Parts: sequence; structure tokens; C-alpha cells
Amino acid sequence: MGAALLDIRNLESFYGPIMAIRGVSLSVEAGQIVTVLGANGAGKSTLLKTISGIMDPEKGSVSFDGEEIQGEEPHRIVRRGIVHVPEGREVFPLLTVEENLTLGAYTRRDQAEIERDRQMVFDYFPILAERRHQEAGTLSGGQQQMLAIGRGLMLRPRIMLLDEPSLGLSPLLVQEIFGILKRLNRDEGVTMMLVEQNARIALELAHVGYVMEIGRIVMDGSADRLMESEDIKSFYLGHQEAGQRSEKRWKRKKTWR
Amino acid sequence: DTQGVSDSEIVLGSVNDLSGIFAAVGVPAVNGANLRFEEANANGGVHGRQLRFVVEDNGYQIPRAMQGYNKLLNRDQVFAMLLSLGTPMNIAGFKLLDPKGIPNISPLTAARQMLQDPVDNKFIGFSSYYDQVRAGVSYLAEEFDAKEVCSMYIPSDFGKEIKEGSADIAADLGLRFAAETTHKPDELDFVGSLTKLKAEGCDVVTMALGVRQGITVVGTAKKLGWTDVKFLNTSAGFLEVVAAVPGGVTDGLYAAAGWADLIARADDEVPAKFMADYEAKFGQPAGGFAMLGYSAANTVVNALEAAGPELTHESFIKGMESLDFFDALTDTQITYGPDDHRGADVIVISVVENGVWKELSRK
Amino acid sequence: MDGVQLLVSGLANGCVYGLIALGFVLIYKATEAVNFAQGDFMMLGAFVTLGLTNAEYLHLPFWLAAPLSIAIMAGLGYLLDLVILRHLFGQNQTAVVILTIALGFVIRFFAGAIWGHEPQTLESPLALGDVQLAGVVLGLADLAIIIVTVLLTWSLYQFFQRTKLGLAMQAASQNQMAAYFMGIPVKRVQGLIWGLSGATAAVAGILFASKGAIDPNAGLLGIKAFAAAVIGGFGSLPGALAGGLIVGVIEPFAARYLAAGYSQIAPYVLLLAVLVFRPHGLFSQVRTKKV
Amino acid sequence: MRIQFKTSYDHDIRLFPDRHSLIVYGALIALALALPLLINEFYIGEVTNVLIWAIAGLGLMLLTGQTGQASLGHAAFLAIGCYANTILIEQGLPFVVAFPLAGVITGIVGGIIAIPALRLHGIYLAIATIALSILADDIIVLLEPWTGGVSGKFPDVIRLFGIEIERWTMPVRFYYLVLGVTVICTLFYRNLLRSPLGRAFAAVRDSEVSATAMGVHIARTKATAFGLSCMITGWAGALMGYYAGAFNNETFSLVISITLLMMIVIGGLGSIHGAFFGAVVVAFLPQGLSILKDSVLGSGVAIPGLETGVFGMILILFILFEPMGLYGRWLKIRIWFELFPFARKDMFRRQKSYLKTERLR
Amino acid sequence: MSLLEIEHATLKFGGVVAVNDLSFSVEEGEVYAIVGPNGAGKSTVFNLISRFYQPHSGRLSFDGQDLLQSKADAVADLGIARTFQNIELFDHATVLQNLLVGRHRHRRSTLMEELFFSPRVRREERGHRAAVEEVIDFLDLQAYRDKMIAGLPYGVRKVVELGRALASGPRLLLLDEPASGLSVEETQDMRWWIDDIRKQMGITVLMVEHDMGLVSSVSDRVLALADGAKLAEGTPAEVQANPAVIEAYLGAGAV
Ligand SMILES: Nc1ncnc2c1ncn2[C@@H]1O[C@H](COP(=O)(O)OP(=O)(O)OP(=O)(O)O)[C@@H](O)[C@H]1O
Ligand SMILES: Nc1ncnc2c1ncn2[C@@H]1O[C@H](COP(=O)(O)OP(=O)(O)OP(=O)(O)O)[C@@H](O)[C@H]1O
Ligand SMILES: [Mg+2]
Ligand SMILES: [Mg+2]
Repeated sequence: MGAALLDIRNLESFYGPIMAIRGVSLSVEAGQIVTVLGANGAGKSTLLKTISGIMDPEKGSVSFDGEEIQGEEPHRIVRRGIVHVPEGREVFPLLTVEENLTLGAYTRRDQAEIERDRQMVFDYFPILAERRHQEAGTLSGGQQQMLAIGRGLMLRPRIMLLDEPSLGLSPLLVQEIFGILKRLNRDEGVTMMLVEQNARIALELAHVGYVMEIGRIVMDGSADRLMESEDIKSFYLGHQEAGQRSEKRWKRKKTWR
Repeated sequence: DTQGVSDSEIVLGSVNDLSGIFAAVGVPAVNGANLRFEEANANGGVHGRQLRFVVEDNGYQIPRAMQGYNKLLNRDQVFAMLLSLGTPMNIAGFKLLDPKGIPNISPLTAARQMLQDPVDNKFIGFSSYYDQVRAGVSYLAEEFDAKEVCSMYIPSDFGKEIKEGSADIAADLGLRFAAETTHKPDELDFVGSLTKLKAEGCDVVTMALGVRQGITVVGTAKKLGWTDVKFLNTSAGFLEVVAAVPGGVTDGLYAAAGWADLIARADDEVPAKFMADYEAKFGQPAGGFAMLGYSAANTVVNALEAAGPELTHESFIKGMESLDFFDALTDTQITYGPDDHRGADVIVISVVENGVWKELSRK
Repeated sequence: MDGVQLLVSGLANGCVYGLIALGFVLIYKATEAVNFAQGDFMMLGAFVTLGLTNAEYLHLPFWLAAPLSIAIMAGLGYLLDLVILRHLFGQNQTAVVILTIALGFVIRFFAGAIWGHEPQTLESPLALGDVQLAGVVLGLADLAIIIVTVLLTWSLYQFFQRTKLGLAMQAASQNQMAAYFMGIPVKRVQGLIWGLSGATAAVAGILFASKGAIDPNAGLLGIKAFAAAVIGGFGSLPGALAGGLIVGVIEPFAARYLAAGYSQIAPYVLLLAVLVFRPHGLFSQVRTKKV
Repeated sequence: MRIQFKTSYDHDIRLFPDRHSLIVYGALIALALALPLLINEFYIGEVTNVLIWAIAGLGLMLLTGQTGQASLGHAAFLAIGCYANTILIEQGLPFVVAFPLAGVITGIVGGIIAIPALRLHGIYLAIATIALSILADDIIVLLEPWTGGVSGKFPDVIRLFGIEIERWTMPVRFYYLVLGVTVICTLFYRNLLRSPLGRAFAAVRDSEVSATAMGVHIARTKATAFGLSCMITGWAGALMGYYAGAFNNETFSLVISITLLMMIVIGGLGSIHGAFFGAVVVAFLPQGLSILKDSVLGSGVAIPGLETGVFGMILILFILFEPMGLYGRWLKIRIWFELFPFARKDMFRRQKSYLKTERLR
Repeated sequence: MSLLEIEHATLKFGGVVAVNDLSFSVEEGEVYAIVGPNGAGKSTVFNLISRFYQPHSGRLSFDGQDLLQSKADAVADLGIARTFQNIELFDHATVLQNLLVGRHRHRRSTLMEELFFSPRVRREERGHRAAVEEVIDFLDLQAYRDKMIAGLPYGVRKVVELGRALASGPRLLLLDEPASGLSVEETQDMRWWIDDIRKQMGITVLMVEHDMGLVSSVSDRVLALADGAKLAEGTPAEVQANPAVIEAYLGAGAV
């Protein structure tokens, strides 16, 4: 494998007095797809936000391409080629679909290429082409999610931070999107860091996986190995029988808060 | 022992507008008064007492004014109030001053209520807006055979005084009070109002507007080609800047006020000295309100002298009532008496000519 | 003939409101903040020009002083954002409202301290001379105001509609985080818009001062311009102009035909009426949320 | 660190959440009652003024802090309360009846005015209320037969159960009257917060859509909030009238409206404490500056607009350093002490925060 | 008579026909699921029932009453509660307060009583609180009771929203994608909760969901929508096997 493109060391992030990330270290190598799994509130989104500069870490470092970037203004980090597709479809609600996409290419100057990429996004998601003049805020939930992903693609990133890209998408589209991600990674060598609740499909796509619990990495390894792990199976892949219900009821919360 | 008087000091107070819409009036007046008090203090004070003048800024708001009164009366314990600005503020202040018998001298408003009952502790420096506008209108009626009197005003106590004065004098002289228009302080265009007044055939238009607005009105009328009309200001608009607007915009504007303009007499000895002193101290040229402040302070100093070393409110009021002197600065005779709490009775009528006020007549 | 004269002067006047309203709308469009000091910015712009060009001050030629003061005000606007507003980035907009109100106090204080409280007149070539046309009189300044306002509105509109930066500004106001994800330097973009609104204020100030005298309280006019912007649908540039024109035109007609005591309240009654029937102004910028 | 053990649901319903706060607020009331023994008339007057502003602040806070509707026209409601009270008393009603009624009338007028205003949000509401504030001035002039127009009115001495109360000649009595009203208004506010209506206010503020889905009638709730807010404001207005001793069309100007809004933002939106903190700043700071100026520059010096200018600068600093208002700062200080010595240095460092458009309703 | 009946409802947004002559009915006591591609009009159907949107044509009735007679804020009074696809909570309030707002439709106290906090208000407050505590117990939200919404993770917010709807004591519960953003484990919980809601509380559930596992395990009947019109309706197995549904929605890999 190549050198680490993204290297995170002992990262700590706070929301006021609340510590959301408690010393996380991980690295993503160029061309890899890395997935981060974890329960709700484990700090996955916070980790991505800290990498993309939307949040400032209190301790630790984030290096991209050998340069430390933690605490930099987020727009500078974007210009380095890190794009963050956030959780919960943060589109520009009063701008049209087309304008949203145009802004995706804000940092780029190559007009012809931009046009080509826009066409590519429209090919991926024909509904967006159909609705190109509709205000993004009036799109359905899933359509907004498509727009958010498409807008991320317009940036031609070197690494994509994807926070629950499958949120609210139909099963068919989930398959399509993961297919697109796979192709992008394989054909264009885009590195990815993927946070997903749908652990199965994430592990199928990823090369490497990390598991986070209450702000810490508690497990890591190649995706195949994780897929085989019993803990992962029972907690993230849903390998229980229906009859386990009563037992599950009391041991349901595997971590106490 | 009277409040505000010690063996070494007399405290005088003022609730003034140093930051609000009448700061252009309050600031120079306070400066002028300070100039006079410093002179007095430099000469050893009055009967050995230094004068201290405490000014509270009310920003032309009543609640702030009341805080100012609270501080001046209860904390600084002032002996008398001087040059307080604003009709409603002064009237509100009377509620406090009257029970304690604290004198209110030369308030910076020419409303008639400044001499309301009980009158013993109230002294004003010059004629009221009401009288000024009456005098002004009669002069113009006589001089130019004006028939139709009109009025433009801000709906406030000030505007009301002017409007009532205009309507009353019109009735008294057998003229017609033809039309009126009201305005907001932030209005900037008067084409509509002037068109209306012109259509009503006004010969004289009395004005109770902001200074800036007054200038615009006169300019706009000229622009509209309406030249056979006389605009009349009162002391509130009797300012050098009004006369000095470039391009002769305000040429031909009349004003009836309780004093004579300063700049026109800049070569006379007393005004010249005052203007030089003022400019030296404050770095700005002196104007009418600075002169007024100085003159009011001067009156107080004279009254304190006359009151003698045993200073109480009674003796001070006696002192005030004994005054009768010629004030060369305002070019007026200042007389007070037991039944006369108004200093200068004269009303000076002037017109703008070549960028300065020119005195036409006195009543 | 009266009617035409009233209309024409009303339009000229309305352009002044429109010009200040443009400043409000610019800021709102790009940051969703409301700059309550916009009127005071205008006053300051006028005084800066006056300080540069009037005989008793620096006495520069007007055509040098005007662009210079526009540049100075643009710089001031940018600096204001850089030094003060940036610290409030991401904070509730009411904080910005209060801050700009307080800023208005400070600006008035400094203007009063530097230029005094008495009204002064700008020595402007636009101040002298009228244009007569078919019995209708219009000051040179009025004519300039109309031309400049229309041009400015048009070009700002184009700027927001056509350029990438204009689009980025709108994006930054709708979702600051997402704008960052696009690589938009949100803070700098907002600084630019404050600079731009400072420049607009200077233009408004110069033209306004050419019409009549100015004093440190001239900024009070901002309230009426604010009303104009709201009538237009706060956030719409053509709306700002339309709102300004409406307020401007209603005034002379009200003054001409309504009784004293009622005429001066006409613009505000109109404003309330517009809001009752179109709660978000003529060119509404508010949408219902899709859930 | 203080730990509360809650042993019944009543715990969250109580007026005072725990013994500690009962003691603190009890002590505060005792101090307020004993105040006239401790300070002179000048300061009693100032404290009275602060309390009147605090009542007005509570009124506006209820609207802006609780339902998220910013009003820049509350001076108009101060005026309505003030005039209503004076006119009712002139009509021969006793103070005990006239004063509460004045508030209720203001509330009703406010509620009615609110009906068209309900569809307005944010700045649209702000400007509509600015217009109200400006119109109030002219309407008072036009209603001269009742209001005395520009000449204004002078409230009579208050007679309450045979006791005469007057601001200037008997400042202590007036202080107690204002204190009483303050306590009552605060209680009302607190009661609202712990009952369904108070929660409906917050619901309307945070999400109109889901409030509707939960069965909250948006328009009625907003109108109620407006009405209640105006009622409290009306009382403050009546007291302000007594405090000033005279009032006319110019008394309750737009500047007062603006000051009120500034006050609650600086104090901290959405909390009762905020109204009081804000009142202390807004009502006492100018006076404090004036006293300070006297001692630094000498009382004779008049620098035009200095106090307002400095006031503005101090406000800017307040907002810069604590955009959440003084109450926010106060909470932090308290937490710091409670955690002592475990507080981290940068515990309260602001994490970056981002805004989203408010143009979606 | 069905609990909820939709007949020939149509709604257009400009050129987009979001709901196209759609008819279906939900029986008392069942769990009825709506599936369909993104933009099929599922949320729009919910918004029609909540009376946020006015249909261009068609009839809606609940328990025999014409729904179109009710305003949006009166729908809760009828006993219909809902959650939102994109979470609409009261962010600046605690979980407890959010749930208590759910009780709003049971408010009986008057303004006067609340101003003076009369004994009746106190009594009612206790009642509301007790009801809410049951919901908190049911959904395991104890740990979050006094937390502000603004700082909660996505998954917890989803549960709080469900809790708020439950707190109102509805007859019909509308759930818009209850499991989106939840982990496998939490989805499991959701499944059991929905089961209990139906069986123990006797509440009818109408839900929109993309997780076919959840849909097939809890729902009695499924409606598949496409372009605002009915594509298929039947048991979960029937709908999942329908070729049109596979083609438009599930994709080949899902069979
Ligand atoms: N704005 C905030 N203020 C305070 N605490 C927060 C805030 N946002 C998140 N947190 C806390 O930080 C922790 C991590 O949250 P984060 O959103 O990163 O979790 P996550 O793993 O992405 O969960 P999810 O699957 O729900 O998206 C959570 O415990 C949450 O309570
Ligand atoms: N206010 C609106 N203006 C214009 N079009 C709208 C509006 N609301 C919804 N639409 C359109 O109506 C269609 C149905 O939207 P709806 O939100 O009901 O979809 P959905 O089935 O819930 O999809 P998803 O699974 O993605 O949430 C979409 O194509 C959407 O773009
Ligand atoms: Mg997350
Ligand atoms: Mg949907």
C-alpha cells in the first residue's frame, strides 16, 4: 500500500465542556476506502467535522499529504482536495439544483471539465437534471441527498469524507451510489472515508474499517477481517434471531453512558 | 443651609441634549456657559465661591432626562438649574424643582409653559416662540401686505406653539390662516407640502422644522419657482449655518428671535472678544447658541452677585428680580422684576442677505 | 402639471431611500444580518466626502474626493467586518442587530466630534443647478441620484445573478457550513459584502448631501429606507428599489392631498398595509419549509 | 458541585428547584426590602428606575426570548399602559383598579394588533413594530382630547389603600410599589414557563411546523404571547409615567424601543435573569458613566455625545465578548465555581458555529 | 369503515405531480407501510394528512370525519401524531420539555390559571409528567431527560421525536422514515417499539420506510408508490415480489 494520505494522531474534540472525541488515531492511505462504524453518538460525525475544519480540535494533529492541517479554515482544507459530504443533506435551500451544483465546483476554474462533471452528475441522478431549475429546499429528502452527493463530486476531490451517504435513499439508489463510489475509487483513485450505519454495505465497499465507541477507536482491521468478527456481526450486522428479543431487551445497551 | 451652596462652591446643573437631535443647540450653549463660569471663577468666583456647572446629557429622551434630574438634585445637590433643553423635559423637571424651590433659569426652549405656575422659581431669557412668530408675521404683513398665513411644523410642542401663534396673529390682524402641513424629523423632501401651500396661495409660511429641513424647504421653494412667498423662522432656526448655506439658497429667509445675530456684529467689541475667546477655547467658531449660553450664565453670575454673600434660594430670586442691564453680547436689554421673569423682551426680526443675517426691525 | 412634478420629485426621492435600502439588502442577502447602522454609514460617507472636498477642510477637487471617500468607506466596511463582526460569526443575528445599533451610536458620536453637530453643506457640483423639462423642475442632484440608483441596482442584481462570487454570497447566507464545504471563504466573502455596502453608503451619502445639508443625525433616514427595503421584500435588490420608489412617491402625494397631522404618517401606514397583505413584502424572499 | 436528587415530579414543577435557590432568592428579596435602609435617595431612585426597566424587559423578553418574535415597537405599549392608567385614574377609578386594568387594556390592544402581525417573522415583524412605534407618536397627537396631545399629561399622586405614593417626594414608597409589581410580574413569567403555554411559546419559537403538528395553534399562541408581553410592558409604562412625572407624545420614542431590545439581548435572551441583568446595564450604565466622567474629567466638562458614544462602545464590547448575554456569562462563572478545581481552562472556548437561513418557515 | 381513508387525492407543485389520484385506506390497529423511490410522494401524503398541504382534489377522512374540514393544528386533536423525515424538534429545549409539548392537545387549563399556577394546573402538570415518564420508560430515554436537543446524536433525536408523538396519546401515528440513520441495533429496537405500540398501546401506525427488513417484519400491509400513484399494494411479501416494485424501487440485488 502507498503512504498515508490522511494521518490522524491523538485527536480530541469538544463541544463546550463535552468531550466528543477522546484521542483518536487513524490513517487513510491513498486510494483506500476506509469506513468508520459506530453506534449513535460515538463521535463519527465529529471526527469528520474535525478533519474538514468545521470544528477545531483541542489536541492532536491531522496531517494531509504530510502537512498538518488541523485548525485551518475549512475553505483552505477544501482547496487541498478534501471534500466533506455532510450528514443530513446540507443543501442551499433557496438556490436551484443547478446553482447548487455550480457551487460544488466553486474552487475550480476549468470550465469545460466542470461542464463535463455536471453532465456526469446528471447521468448518475437523472432526476436532478429533470429538476435542475427547482429550488433545492423543495426537493424530497432523498433527492436532496442525491444533490449533496452530486455536489460533492463536482469538487473533484482527492479524498471524500462521506457521512451517511445512504441516509433516506431507496434501496435501489443505495446500490447505485455505492456502485458509483466503487467506480470512482477504482477508476479515478479517489480516496474515501465513509461513515455508515449500514455496516454491511460499508464493509463490502471498504478496504479497511474502524469501530468507534464513545469517542474512541475500539477496533480496527481490514474490512474482511471485521466482517468475520463476532462482535461486529452481532452489533453492526444484525445477526440475531428474532427469538433473542427478550434477552436483547436487557443487554441492549452494550455501553453504559 | 441651602443645597448646592457651600462656603467655597455653588453647584449649578443642566439637563441638556449633547447627543440627540438637538445636540446642535445644547452643545454650544453649554460651552458658552462654561466659558462665562470660567471667567467668573478665574476672577475669584462670586462672593468667594467657585461656580461648578454639572451637565447631564438627556439625548432628548424623557427617561434619560429624569435620571439626569435624579442625579443633579439628589446626588450633586445643585443650587439651580440652567439652560435645560427640551419642553417636555423641562416640564417634567418642574415636578421636582418646584417642591424644593430650585430655580430654573433660561431653559433652552421658548415654549410658553416655561413660565407656568408656580412662577417664582422660573426665569426665562427671552420671548416665547409664540410671541416671536406673532411679531414676525405682523412685520411681514405690514411690510409686504401679506394676506394668507400658513404653517409647516413638526407635530410637537414646539410646532404647536408656532402653529398657534401663526393662527392667532392671523385672526388678530384679520388675515387668513390658509393652510398647514406637518412633518417628521426624518423627512427630506418638501415638494408635496410646498405644492399644497402654493396652491393655497400662502404669502407667509411660518416654520417649525429641524434646522436641516428648514434649509431644504427654502431651497425647494426656489427650485419650484415659488418666489413670492416669505418663509419665517423663529429663534429655533436663527442660526449662522442657515444663513451661510452656499449658493445663497436661504437668501430671503426671515427669522424672528429674542436676540440679535452674532456674526453680523462680529466687528463690535464685545461680540468680537467673545468669538475670539470661544474659538480659542473650543476650537470651533461661536454661534448664536453659544452666545445664548454665555449670556444666560452671565445673567446667573450677575444675579449671584446681587444676591449677596448670604446665598439662599430666596436671596437668589431677589437677586434675579433686581437685574436690569444691557447685555452687549446679545444686544438686548435684560430686565427682571417681581412680576417679570422674562429677561430680554425684545424680538429681533432679521433676514438672510449674502450669507448673513441682517437685522430689519425690533419689537 | 402638479401631479407630474410630484411624481418626478417623488421618484428622485425614492431613489435615495432605494440607495440606502440597497445597502441593507446587500448585507442581508449575503449574511442574513441586518445592519441598523446603514443610515449612519451613509451619513459618515457624506461627511467623509465633505471633509475631503469642502473649503474649510482638505479642499480636494470633488471628482477626486468622491471616489476617494467611496474607497475609504469600502475599506471601513471591510475593516468593521474584520475587526468586529467576524468575532460574532455563527452567532445569533440579533446580536449583530444590537451591535450595529450600538455602532450607530459610536459613528454619530465620532461624526459629531469631528464635524460638529450643526448642519453643513457639501460643496458639490451636483448641488447647484436644476434641470427644467416641460414645466417640471428637477435638481441636478436628483437627476444624478436617479441615474446612479438605477445603474447600481441593475449592476448589483447582475452581480448576484450572474457571477460565481454573487452566487457564493447567497450560498453563504443560506448555509454557512455548507458554503465552507464548497470551499467558499465565507468570512472573507462577508467582509467583501460589508465593504461593498460601505461603498454603496458612500455613494448614497454623496448624493444625499448634494441635495441638502447634513448633520450627524441625518442617518435617521435609515429607518425609512429600512421600511422601503421591507416593502420590497427584504433581500431583493429590485425590491429595494421598488420599495424606495413607493415610499418616495407616496410622500409628496400625501403631503399634497392629505390633511395636516395625517400626511407624515402615510409611509408607515402604507408599510403596515403592505405587510398585512403581503407579509413578506412585494418580492417575497421567504419560503415555507418543506418537511 | 451541587447535585440535586429529585424525588418526585413536583421537583420540576416547584417555583424554586431546590433549597439552595430558595435561600438565594429569599435573601435577594430580603435585601430588596431592606435596601432603603442601606442607600440614599439618589440610589433608591436609580434602583427604582432599574426595576421599571426590568419589568419592561420582562415584557419584551416574554415575546422575544420565549417566542422568538423581536419587537422594536414596545415603546408604543409603554405609552398605551401609561396613558391608559392616567386616563382611568382621571376618570375616577382608584389606583388598585386602574393600574391592573391599564395592563390588561394594553394586553388586549397588543393582542389585537398582533393578529395581522402574526404572519410576520423576524425583521418583518421588527419593522412593522418600528412603524407602530413611530405611529404611536402621531396617534397620541391626533387623539389630543384624551391624551393631551403634545402638552402631555401629569400623573396624579398615587393613592393606594389610603397611602399616598409619589416618586419624587416619597421615593421609598414608590420604590416599594415598583418592587411589588416587579415581583408579581416575575411570578407570572415564572408560572408561564412551567405551564403548558410557556412550552407552547418555546415550541413556536423553535419549529412552527412541528408545533402545529402537536396541536399548537400558532396564531393564537403568538397573539397570546404578544398580549401578555404587552400587558407587562403596559404596567412598566404606567410606572415609567409616574417615574417621569410628566409625559407626552415624545416620551415613548423609538429610541426607547431600541433600548429595550438591546437590554434583553445584552442581558441574555430567554431568561428572567436576563431582563434584570440587562436593565442594570441599560438603566444604570449611562448614569454610571456620567458619574465616572464627573470624577475623571470634572463635572464642568461637556463633551458632546460622549456618554452615548461610550455607551455604544461598551455595548459593542458586551456583545463581542458575550453574544449570549450576561446571563450566559453568569452561568459560565457559576459552572466554573461548581466544578472547581476541575474546570478546564478552555472549557468555554467557543466551538465554531454556523448559521442557516431563517428565510424558511 | 377504515380509520383513515384517502380517496383520489391529487396534489401538484407547478408541473410536478407529487400525488396522483391516490386512494388507500388504513384499518384500525394495523401497521401500514408506504414505500417507493425517492420523490415518489410519500412525505407529501403525510403532509396531506397533517393538513400542511391542501389537495387539489380528492377526499381524506379520519374515523369517518372529513379531514379536510380540520386545520393543521386541529389534526392533533383528532388523535393523529407524526414524526418528520428530517427531524423537527424544539432544539432549544430539553428532551423532557419536547415530550411535554406532545401533551399540548390535552391542555385544559386557562391562561388565568396558568398565570397564577392554580392547583389545577399543578395537578394537570403532574398528569402530563406521569404520561411522559411512561413514554420515557418505554423508549429508554431516561439518560437524556434533561439534555438539550441541540447536543444529541442523530439517532437519539429520532427516538425523541417518536416519543413526542407518542406522548400525545394518538390513535394514528405517522412515522416518516423512523429507521433512517439508525444502526442495525437501533433499527431492531425500533422494530420492537413499533410492535409494542401497535399491540400494547393499540395505536394504528402508518409509516414510510426504506429499510425493507423493518417494513416486512412489522407491517401488515404495504403500499408501493411511484410518481405519486399506486404501484402495488398487499402484504410485504407480495409487494416485494412485484416486478414493477423491484424495477422501480428495490433494484435487482435486493431480491
Ligand atoms: N452541537 C453539539 N453540542 C453538544 N454536544 C454535541 C453536539 N453535537 C454532538 N454532540 C455530542 O457529541 C457526541 C458525538 O456526536 P456525533 O454527532 O459525532 O456522533 P455520531 O457518531 O456521528 O452519531 P450519529 O450516528 O447519530 O450521527 C454525541 O454524544 C453528542 O451528544
Ligand atoms: N414545495 C414543493 N415544491 C415543488 N416540488 C415539491 C415540493 N414538495 C415536494 N415536491 C416534489 O414532490 C415530489 C414528492 O416529494 P416527497 O417529499 O413526497 O417525496 P418522498 O416520496 O417523501 O421522497 P423521499 O423518499 O426522498 O423522502 C418530489 O419530486 C419533490 O421534488
Ligand atoms: Mg453522525
Ligand atoms: Mg420523504
